[in-house]
Formats: sequence, C-alpha cells, structure tokens
Amino acid sequence: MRNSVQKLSYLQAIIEAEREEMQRDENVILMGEDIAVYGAQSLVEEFGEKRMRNTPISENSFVGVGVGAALTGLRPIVDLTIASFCYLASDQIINQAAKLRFMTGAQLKVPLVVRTSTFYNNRTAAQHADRPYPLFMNTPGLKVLAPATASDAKGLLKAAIRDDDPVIFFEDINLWGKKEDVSTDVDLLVPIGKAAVKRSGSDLTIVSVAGCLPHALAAAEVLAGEGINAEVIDLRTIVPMDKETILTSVAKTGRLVIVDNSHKVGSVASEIAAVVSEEAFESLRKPIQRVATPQVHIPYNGALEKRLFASKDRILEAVRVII
Amino acid sequence: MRNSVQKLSYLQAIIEAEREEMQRDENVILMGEDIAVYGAQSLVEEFGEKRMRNTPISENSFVGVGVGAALTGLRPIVDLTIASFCYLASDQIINQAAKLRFMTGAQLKVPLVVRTSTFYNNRTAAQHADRPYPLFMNTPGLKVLAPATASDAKGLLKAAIRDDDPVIFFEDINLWGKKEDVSTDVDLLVPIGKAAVKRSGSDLTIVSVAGCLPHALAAAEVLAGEGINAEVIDLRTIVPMDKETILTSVAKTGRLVIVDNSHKVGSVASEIAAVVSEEAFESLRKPIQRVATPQVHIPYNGALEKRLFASKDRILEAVRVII
Amino acid sequence: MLLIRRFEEALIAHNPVGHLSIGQEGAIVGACMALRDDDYVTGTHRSHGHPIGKGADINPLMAEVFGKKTGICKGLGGSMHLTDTSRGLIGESAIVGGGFPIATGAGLSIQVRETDQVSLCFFGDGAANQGTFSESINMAAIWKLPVIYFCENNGYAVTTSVEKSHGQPDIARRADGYGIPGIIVDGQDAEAVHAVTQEAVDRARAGEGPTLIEAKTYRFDEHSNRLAIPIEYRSKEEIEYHRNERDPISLYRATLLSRDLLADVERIEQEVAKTIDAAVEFARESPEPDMEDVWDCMFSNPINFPAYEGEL
Amino acid sequence: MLLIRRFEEALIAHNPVGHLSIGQEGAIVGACMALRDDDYVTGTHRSHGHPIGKGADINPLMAEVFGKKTGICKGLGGSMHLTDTSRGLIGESAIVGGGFPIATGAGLSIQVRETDQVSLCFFGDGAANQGTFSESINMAAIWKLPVIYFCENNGYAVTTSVEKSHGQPDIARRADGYGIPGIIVDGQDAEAVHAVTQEAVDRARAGEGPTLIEAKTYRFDEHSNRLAIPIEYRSKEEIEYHRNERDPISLYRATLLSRDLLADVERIEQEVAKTIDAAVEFARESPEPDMEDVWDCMFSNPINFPAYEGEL
Ligand SMILES: Cc1ncc(C[n+]2csc(CCOP(=O)(O)OP(=O)(O)O)c2C)c(N)n1
Ligand SMILES: Cc1ncc(C[n+]2csc(CCOP(=O)(O)OP(=O)(O)O)c2C)c(N)n1
Ligand SMILES: [Mg+2]
Ligand SMILES: [Mg+2]
Repeated sequence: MRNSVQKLSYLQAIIEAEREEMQRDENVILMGEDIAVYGAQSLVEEFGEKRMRNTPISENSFVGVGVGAALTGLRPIVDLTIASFCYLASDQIINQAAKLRFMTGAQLKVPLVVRTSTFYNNRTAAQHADRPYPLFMNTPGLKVLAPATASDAKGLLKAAIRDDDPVIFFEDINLWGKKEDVSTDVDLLVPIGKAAVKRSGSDLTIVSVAGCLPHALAAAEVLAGEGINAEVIDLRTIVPMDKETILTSVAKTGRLVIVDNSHKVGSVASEIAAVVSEEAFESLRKPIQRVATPQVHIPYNGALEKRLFASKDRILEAVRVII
Repeated sequence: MRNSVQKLSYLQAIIEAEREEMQRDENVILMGEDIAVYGAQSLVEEFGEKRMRNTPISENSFVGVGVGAALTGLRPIVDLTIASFCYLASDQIINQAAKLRFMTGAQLKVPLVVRTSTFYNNRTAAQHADRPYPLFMNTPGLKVLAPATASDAKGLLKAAIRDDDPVIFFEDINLWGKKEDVSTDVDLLVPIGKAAVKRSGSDLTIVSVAGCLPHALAAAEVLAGEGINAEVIDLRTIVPMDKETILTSVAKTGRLVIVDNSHKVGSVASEIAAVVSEEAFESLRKPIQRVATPQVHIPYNGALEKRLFASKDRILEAVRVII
Repeated sequence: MLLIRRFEEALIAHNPVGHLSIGQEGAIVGACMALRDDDYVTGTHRSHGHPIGKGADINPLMAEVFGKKTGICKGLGGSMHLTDTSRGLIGESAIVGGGFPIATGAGLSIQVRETDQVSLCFFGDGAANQGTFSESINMAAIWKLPVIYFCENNGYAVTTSVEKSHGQPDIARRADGYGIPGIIVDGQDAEAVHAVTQEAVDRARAGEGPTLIEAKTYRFDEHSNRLAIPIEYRSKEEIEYHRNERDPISLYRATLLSRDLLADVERIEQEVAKTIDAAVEFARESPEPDMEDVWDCMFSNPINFPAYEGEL
Repeated sequence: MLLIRRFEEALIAHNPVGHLSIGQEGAIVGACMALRDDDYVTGTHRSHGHPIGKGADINPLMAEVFGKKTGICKGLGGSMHLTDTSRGLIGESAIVGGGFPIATGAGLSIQVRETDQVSLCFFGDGAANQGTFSESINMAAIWKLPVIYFCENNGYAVTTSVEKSHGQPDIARRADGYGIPGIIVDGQDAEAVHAVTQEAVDRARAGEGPTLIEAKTYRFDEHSNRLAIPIEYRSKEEIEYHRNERDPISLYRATLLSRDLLADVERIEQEVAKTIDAAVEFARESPEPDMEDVWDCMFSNPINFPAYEGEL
C-alpha cells in the first residue's frame, strides 16, 4: 500500500485523513453538527456514536468542549461546518485554545483541530460566505492551514491531527468535488509551514492563498502562451507562513501578485505584501498587486457574487499592471 | 461656551461625549456591565436606569440587544469594557451589526457604537490584554476608531454616536488618565476617516496606531535633537483608513515606520505597509519598518509585558535601520 | 397559510432554492395574527413564511428569492433573508440563534421609547441550544421587556432530533429558570396558536414582560432543498402521518368548511393562485441587480469609503 | 480553608493583587473534599482557592501571584490563573463563563477514555448568564457526562446583584430546563457542601450524568483589590453580618471545638502560618522569568515558528 494512490475528491481526502487517524489512534474523536451529513456518514458507521459526536447547535461551547477534551487526553477534530460560524466560537478558539498552554506555563497542551469550510460562490449570502483567515492569522498560538488540493488536504489534516497545538483547518467548498490521485500511505504527512511551488517561472511570482490556486494556475497558463513565465506558489499554510519560499521567488522575479479571497483590508495578502516589502524590498521591481475581495459583503445574487472572488481574468489584469 | 476649553482626562472626555450626546438626543442610551464603575457613575445619576442599562454578563447578547435597539430607533452605546471580550461578541458585531443594512438592501440602518478598551501593560495577563483591531479591520460594514488624545476621544466618540452605521471605538487604558485641554463645544466633532499630522517633518514618516502616539512623539523628539525631522501621523481612524495623508507624507519622506500595538502578523501596520508598498512604491527609498507586538501572548509578569509594546527605544531602533 | 404554501410550491417548481416552511404554516400564521403591523418580528433562515404571515407584498418577496433587483432586499439577501421592514420585520438571521438578541433589543427600544408595540422572535428548536437563547431571555426577564419568544419546534435541526440534542424535549420548560411563563401549544392548530400568542402579546403590552411559547409543528420537506441528506433520520411513516393527518392547512380548511365557509375558501384559493402566478411572472421578468447596488448598500454615511468605480 | 484565608491575607499584606476568595472558603473546600486527586477542576478569575482546595503546593502558587519564574505558571499566568495540572486543574478562566465548555470537554474525555474520574466546574453567579452555561450543561445532560457544575453564588458580579441580573435568583432552578438535578446548599457550611457534592460525584461516577450545585456564599472583600468601586452597591450592615455571623472558618472552627478538637485546630493554625510565611519568602526570593520563557511556552511543536532571539 505504501506507494499506491487512489482517486479522491478534496472532501473525500479529508474524510480519509480522518478515518486513517481515527484508526491509528483511539483518542482521535470527531464532533460537529449533523456529523453524518457532510461526507462523514461512513465514519459514523465505522467508529460509532461514542467517537463521532453529533453536537447541539452551540458553537462556542462545542469548540470549548473540544478544548477541554484536548487538555485531558483526547485529540478532537471539531467541525465548525461553515466558516461564518467561526465568529461564534472565536472566544473559545482565541481566548482559550490559543492561550491555555502559554498561560499555564506550558503545563497544558491543546491538540485540537478545528475544521471549517469557506462557503463562498454558493449563493448563500453574506451570513454564510465569510473567509475569515485574518481573524486567526493575527492570534498567536494557532496554526492556520488552507490546502488547495486533495493531497494537501489529506496530508495537512493528518499532520494537524498529530500536532500537539491547536490548528485551524480551512476548507474551500469550491474544491470539495475536485478529484485527483492521492497517496494511500497512512504515514504521509504534508509538513505544516511549507508552501508549495506549483509551477516555476522567472518573470513574476503569483502567491495563491487557499482555493485561489486553480485560478492562479489558469492565469499562468495564459501567460505562458504569451511567453511570460509565472512562478505559482500555493501558500498552503497561512500560519506559520513560509516566508522563505516566497522571498526566494521574489528575489528571482522582482514582481509579485497575491491572490486571496479574503477581504482585502487586513487580508492574508496584506500580510504577505508587508513581509515582502520589508524583507525583499531591494529585489522588488514593481509595486505588489493584491487580488482580493473588495470591502463589500457577499451578495446573494450569484452573478454579482462571482465577480468578487479570484478569477483568471482578475489575476491577468493585475499581472498586466506590473509586466 | 463655544470656544472655551476644560481640562479633561481621556476617560473623562469620553464620559463628557456621552453626556453631551445623551443630553442632545434622548434616543442615545448606554449599556454595559457594572456601568457605574468605569467612570460613568455621574451619567447614571443624571439619566437614570432607563437609559443607563446595567447588563448581565452576556456579551454576545447585550451587543445584539444594542443592534436590535439600533434597528428600531435608538442610538445605543454598548460598553464591552475589555477588548478581549470582543471575541465573545464578534458574532453579533460581524454577522449582524456589520451585515444587516447590506443584507436587507439598505432597508435597515444600524446606528450602534461599541466602546471597548485595550487593557495591556496592566498585569492582567493574556486573557485580558488583547488589542484586536485587526479582527474588525477585515470586516466590511464597520467603522473602526482608535483615538490617542482626549480631544480626539471626545470628538470621535460624538461623531460615532451621530453616525448611522456601526462603529467600534477602541480606547487605550494607558491613556485613560492623561489630561489635556478639551473644547466644550457640544457640536465639535472629529471627522471619522481623517488621520492627524501631529508633527511635520521631511526625513521620515512615523505612523502611530492608537495608544502608540506618546511613544512616537517621544522618539521624534529625540530624533529632532539629532537633526532628523520625523513626521508623526496619528492614524485615529483605522477604518476607513486615511490613505491620502499617509501617502502624501511618504511621498515627501520616502521612509516609513509604523507603530502598532497589535500582534504583528495581520496587524494594522501590515495593512498600512501593504497599501504604501502598492500605492507609493516609487517614492519608498527604504524598506518599511513595522514596530508591533511579536507573536507571543501577553505574560502576567509586568517587566516582560512592557517590553512587548511600543516604546521610544523600540521606535528609535527601527528608525536607525532606515536612516 | 395557503399563500405561504403556494409561494413555496412555486419555488419548488421554478427556482428550487432554500428552506421551506411547508407544514409549519399554522404556527407562523397563528402567531402573526396576534400582531399589529407596527409590531416587530425577527425570523430565521426558514424565512419565507414570516413576512407573508405579516402581510408583506408577495412580488418583492418572490423577486428576492430569484435574486432580482426588484427583490425586497435588492437581490442581496436572498432566500434566507426575506425581510420587509414596512411590515415590522427587522431581519431573518441565517446565523441560528442570531435573532434572540435582536428581538430583545427591539423590546428594549419599545420600552425606552414608551410605545405599546411588541417584538416577536421566531426561532427553531435547534436554535434554543445557542447561548443567545438563555442570555437574551434572561435580559428580557429582568427588564420586563415586551418580547414573545416563539419556537417553531418542528422536531429536528437538520437531521438532529430534539430528543438527541436537548437535555429534556420541552423547550418551554426552560422558561421557569428565568422566572417567565412557558407555554406549549399545538402548532398545527392556527387558532390555538393565535389564542396563546394573543395572551402573550397582551401581557407584553401591559408591561408584564416576556413569554416563551413553544408550538409543536412539523416540517414536511427536507431541511433545505439544496442539501442532500445521506441518512434516514426520521421514518417515512412519521412523515406520511404528518402530511396526511397533521397538515395545518387541511385541518383549518376542514374547520372552515364545518363553519359553512366553502365559498370563501374557494375564493381565497383562487386569489392565492393568481397572486402567486403574478409574482413568479414579476420575479422572472425583473432585472438583475448591479455591482453598484452592492456598494450602495454598504453604508448609510460613506465618509471616505470608496464607491463603486466599475472595477469588477 | 484556613490556608486559603491566610494565603490571601498574605497577598493583601505583601502584594495586593487580585480577586480574593475570603468568605467563600467553605464552598470551595467543601466541594474539593469530595474529589480525588485525579479528578478535573476548572476555575475562575477568583482563582486562588481552587488549587489550594485541591491540595496544590503553596510555594509555586505564591510565586505565581508574585509573577516569578518559579511560579506554577512561570509567572506568565498570574493571579487570575493559578492552575496546577498535577492536582487536576485544567485552567482558571478569567473570561467569565469560559470554564463551562472546558469542564464539559473533560467530562467527555473521561467518558470516551472510560475512566471513572469526574470533572468539576467552579463558576460564579454572574457567569451563569453567559451562553456557555446553558450550552454546556445541555451537552453534558444529553451525553450524561460526569460533570459537576458548582456555583459559588456570592450574591454579586462586581457590583451587580443576582436579583438585578437574573430573571429569578436561584441558579439551581435552571437545571430543570435541561432535565438534570439542581441543588441549593449553604456555602458557609463546608460539611454540608461536601455532602451534596459527594452525592453529585457519586452520581457522576455511576454514569448518571451531571448535577448543578449552587452554594450560597458571600465575598467579604471588594471584587478585586485593584478596582476602585465608586458606588455603594451593598450595605455595610450586610457585609458586617456576613463577616461576623457567616464566616465559614469561624463556623467550622466552632464545630471542631464542639467536637473537642482544640489541640488539632491550634496545631493546624500554626502549620498554616508557617507554610504561608515560607511561601512569601520563597516567592520574594525567586527570580523573574525571561523573555525566553515567553517564547518557549507558545508551542509544543514549533515547526517553522521563530524562537526568541533576544530582539526585545
Ligand atoms: C450558527 C449556525 N450554526 C449552524 C448553522 C447551520 N444550520 C442551518 S439551519 C440549522 C438547523 C436549525 O434547526 P432549527 O433551529 O430547529 O430550525 P429549523 O431548520 O428546524 O427550522 C443548522 C444547524 C447555522 N446556519 N448557523
Ligand atoms: C467575558 C467576561 N466578561 C466580563 C468580565 C469582567 N468581570 C470579571 S469578574 C466579573 C464578575 C463575575 O461575577 P461572578 O461570576 O459572580 O464571579 P465573582 O467575581 O463574584 O466570583 C466580571 C464582570 C470578564 N472577566 N470576562
Ligand atoms: Mg427545527
Ligand atoms: Mg459572584
């Protein structure tokens, strides 16, 4: 089995990661609302209600229950389903999960994983369409992941479950259905804190955050047709950020476009821009371009909604400004 | 009375702003825990329990009660006392206050003010010492204020109370006791969205966020002694950001130090750095320096805590790198 | 009731989006009948019934679900957020439990402004497990606010039954912990719902404080007609029983017929059909909203905020 | 009890920081007496009593309040966070209401790991108004978790009385809404507290689920000796009455004397005095923590996170 692969969608890869880790370690449990609905039905059958906890609609508390369980020997995965619900649980995530180890002088550890999905481009309107990476990026004590491929989703989630610190795992529902070959190696982890160079190039750097990757690659394809070689980096881990991979690329290309579906002000893109303009100032030849969501809420109307998020065309437009 | 002044501390100025606005408009009410304790005792005497609501310890709900009251004719000021409690109420602030006008196609408006104090440098440890400006900076639909002087505190709070949109008002307890002359003009508002140039200079720009101002001015003083003229800008309003004042200054000086007591990753300083490196790239002569709090929690030990926040020395150190 | 039913049946046929109230119309309409036009209402993700119950215009509601510029929320809010402020609606929260504080705040506003309005908060059984439920009810209790907390207990939150998610299954029984009355009523009997709600409204207007009402009702369709449910969490027999024996519309129709009102019933049925057809037509033919609407609806007072400049 | 009292009196004398439990020792110690060393406890901002009640070493507790490197939390947590995990403490939350979910999670962990431990959650009357109270208790009820929710009802949250902030004043009465037992006990009577807690612990260990206990107690001093209170929210007579007639230590001392235990009492009093003196000495002479401790305590597994490099 070591070297074989299976075709899995991004969501299936996540469920497989959970299955493998639950098989490996009986202290791994899963909690969330309607736990069987979002793909995990087979896990309920395999592991039973003791380890698969269907919670009441009490987000702050069931995340906190995860914290308490993590402090006392379990390794809970808590599914916050839709990322807009992070705001209901941010108290327990930030004031407790992120701080408890520190505040007890490292007497405690918090091996907790919070899964949550960004539900944009889905006509669910403003109260369901948040991409709140920046909320957690600013909080010390958390690791924040946002994979863009099925393999990374599996490998990063497994790494997160084995990690002794609290990890927030952002899924992108626009990728849930995307299939690819995923390794069946039960010990293959994707390292937390490492970005992936998905395409190398020397003319400009495109850093893609979370689900923006397909659009970044599509844009790079078009540019390649015009003889422009873009390097495409998939950030994968938001915190801790892999500055090295980004700075190395910008040192080579001197031009940077960052693609991020969070709201532009205070975005992940802003942080990357700040780091690069601080630490790679001398190599930057053109102003950094952020392709992000403008400061408006997400409308219900699907056509309007779509225009607010990353697309090949919006990326190309940004590239044209600096090429 | 129009042109007279009175000596008020920063906290007294806030209470005066509340008093004047409550006198002017009977729809202004105040809500919060132990409302009489933090300086507002005289308001309870003047306006009575009907308009001065002592709330139970239910942050998410009493902020939401403020939202509901704002939708239906009142102009509530909700005191969230300590900024670490923002995480308990971020659901109602972000999912409701910030979004309701938009989601109803502008049928509703939300004239709500949330006051909250950043309690750092006070030996209250990590669960009380947050400076969570970035949380709200990333959210469309909110205005975010952080005054650094008594006059601005008064004028901005009055502007916030008269504003028809939700406003988050960050106080800095390290400034609460600072006295200065404050105008008694009941109609003097400080405009939301305008930074203040506190000292002009041509050699470098220091942008100060919230309570960092005294340290920035002290650093500028030292630099002046060395013949270096720093321009010091007090941001005052975090959202909407007064890009123009910052960009104009950087166009002149070509050097920028940003001083911000939020955690560095995803800070207000990061956003300013991103904007400047995007829009004033050509005028920047040296890499932008962010003086912010590193990614660690705030320790109880007072001596250690102090070292994590802005100080004259830390600012000077950053200036030396680019001068 | 019929207007809600036909409205949603039209959605199933023409624009299958959203969370349907079919089966719950008796509770909704019974409650709304006890309210005046200027009373406030907050609702939920299952938002179609509440404005219809409060007498809102159908065309802008239908256009909203179609995402059109003529929608009551300009196509920005959508199926989970049919809010018509002209009928006292002040938000339909798709954040479960989000309405508790807002309805309570409206109650505070009424008390401070000294009007004799009331505020009614619709919520589901699942929502009762949000902390905002107890926090808000407690605040209304201490301040004696004119708020009616009205639970549409349809037995399930998505796939989770009340029995599996509540320490004990009667939500109204929690009222005693806050020192307020808690009342259980048959939600399939619109007149019974009307009667208990009227009592609570009278209490509220008299300054006697909040009431918690629990209407036992049932959702005939799936949680949302956009969500595939891979498990059987309730039996087919249970569903069939409710559809056949416990339909609030059939039950009320029978009541009306027993009162010799066949002619009126038939006239109303025809009128409703026409109204709905016209609304679908209106919604279909309406234009889409523009990006400018998106920017325009952000702020009342956009000092220094950028406006839309055609960049997207 | 006496150790808590003298610990805090030493703080008043030497390092006036924090929220004191003086007056509430009977409730704290009575509850802790029913617990084993390996049972879990979560506490509050009023954090000194809980670890002492659970039998923690005094020196590291004292050093922590002094902010020293030898403190139980290395001087990083401080007065509101005296957590000693070796005695089952898993956090003292200065976020009011923050302990409910955490204690509940410990209960879940016990159930999943199938040990016979229990988890006890100390909280104040004010904390009962946080949403986490009802959310967490409900979860413990549906899953029958071995959790004891133990309210130190001292009548006030800072300056706000229970009467002004709770729809009705008995917190234990809320238990019925979740289908679990709610018990009121005199918190100034340590033996009575012990008895009811022991019953709840036994129920929990037997798999019969959670219990809500409300101990009526009183805080003799101000909310915190760092906060100036500009209003008179409780009468001097009320305070004097409790200090004179309702001091749990005087009351228990009298009980012990009536049992002819004067010699033991005096020996304990002397031992306590010595322990406290030694702890103050220890705390004073201990070194301050370093910036390196701050960085070291951030992550278990700091892959790719920066370590301290002396920059501040
Ligand atoms: C805060 C929050 N958590 C979870 C959800 C997802 N969700 C939408 S509806 C629903 C069930 C609500 O159940 P109930 O309150 O009984 O209302 P019903 O759907 O039965 O009308 C859930 C869990 C949500 N929208 N908001
Ligand atoms: C979430 C939160 N809100 C407010 C506060 C401020 N605060 C600290 S203690 C306290 C009163 C708590 O009252 P109670 O639960 O009765 O505990 P007691 O202080 O009486 O022991 C308040 C309001 C806080 N620390 N956390
Ligand atoms: Mg339901
Ligand atoms: Mg108390």
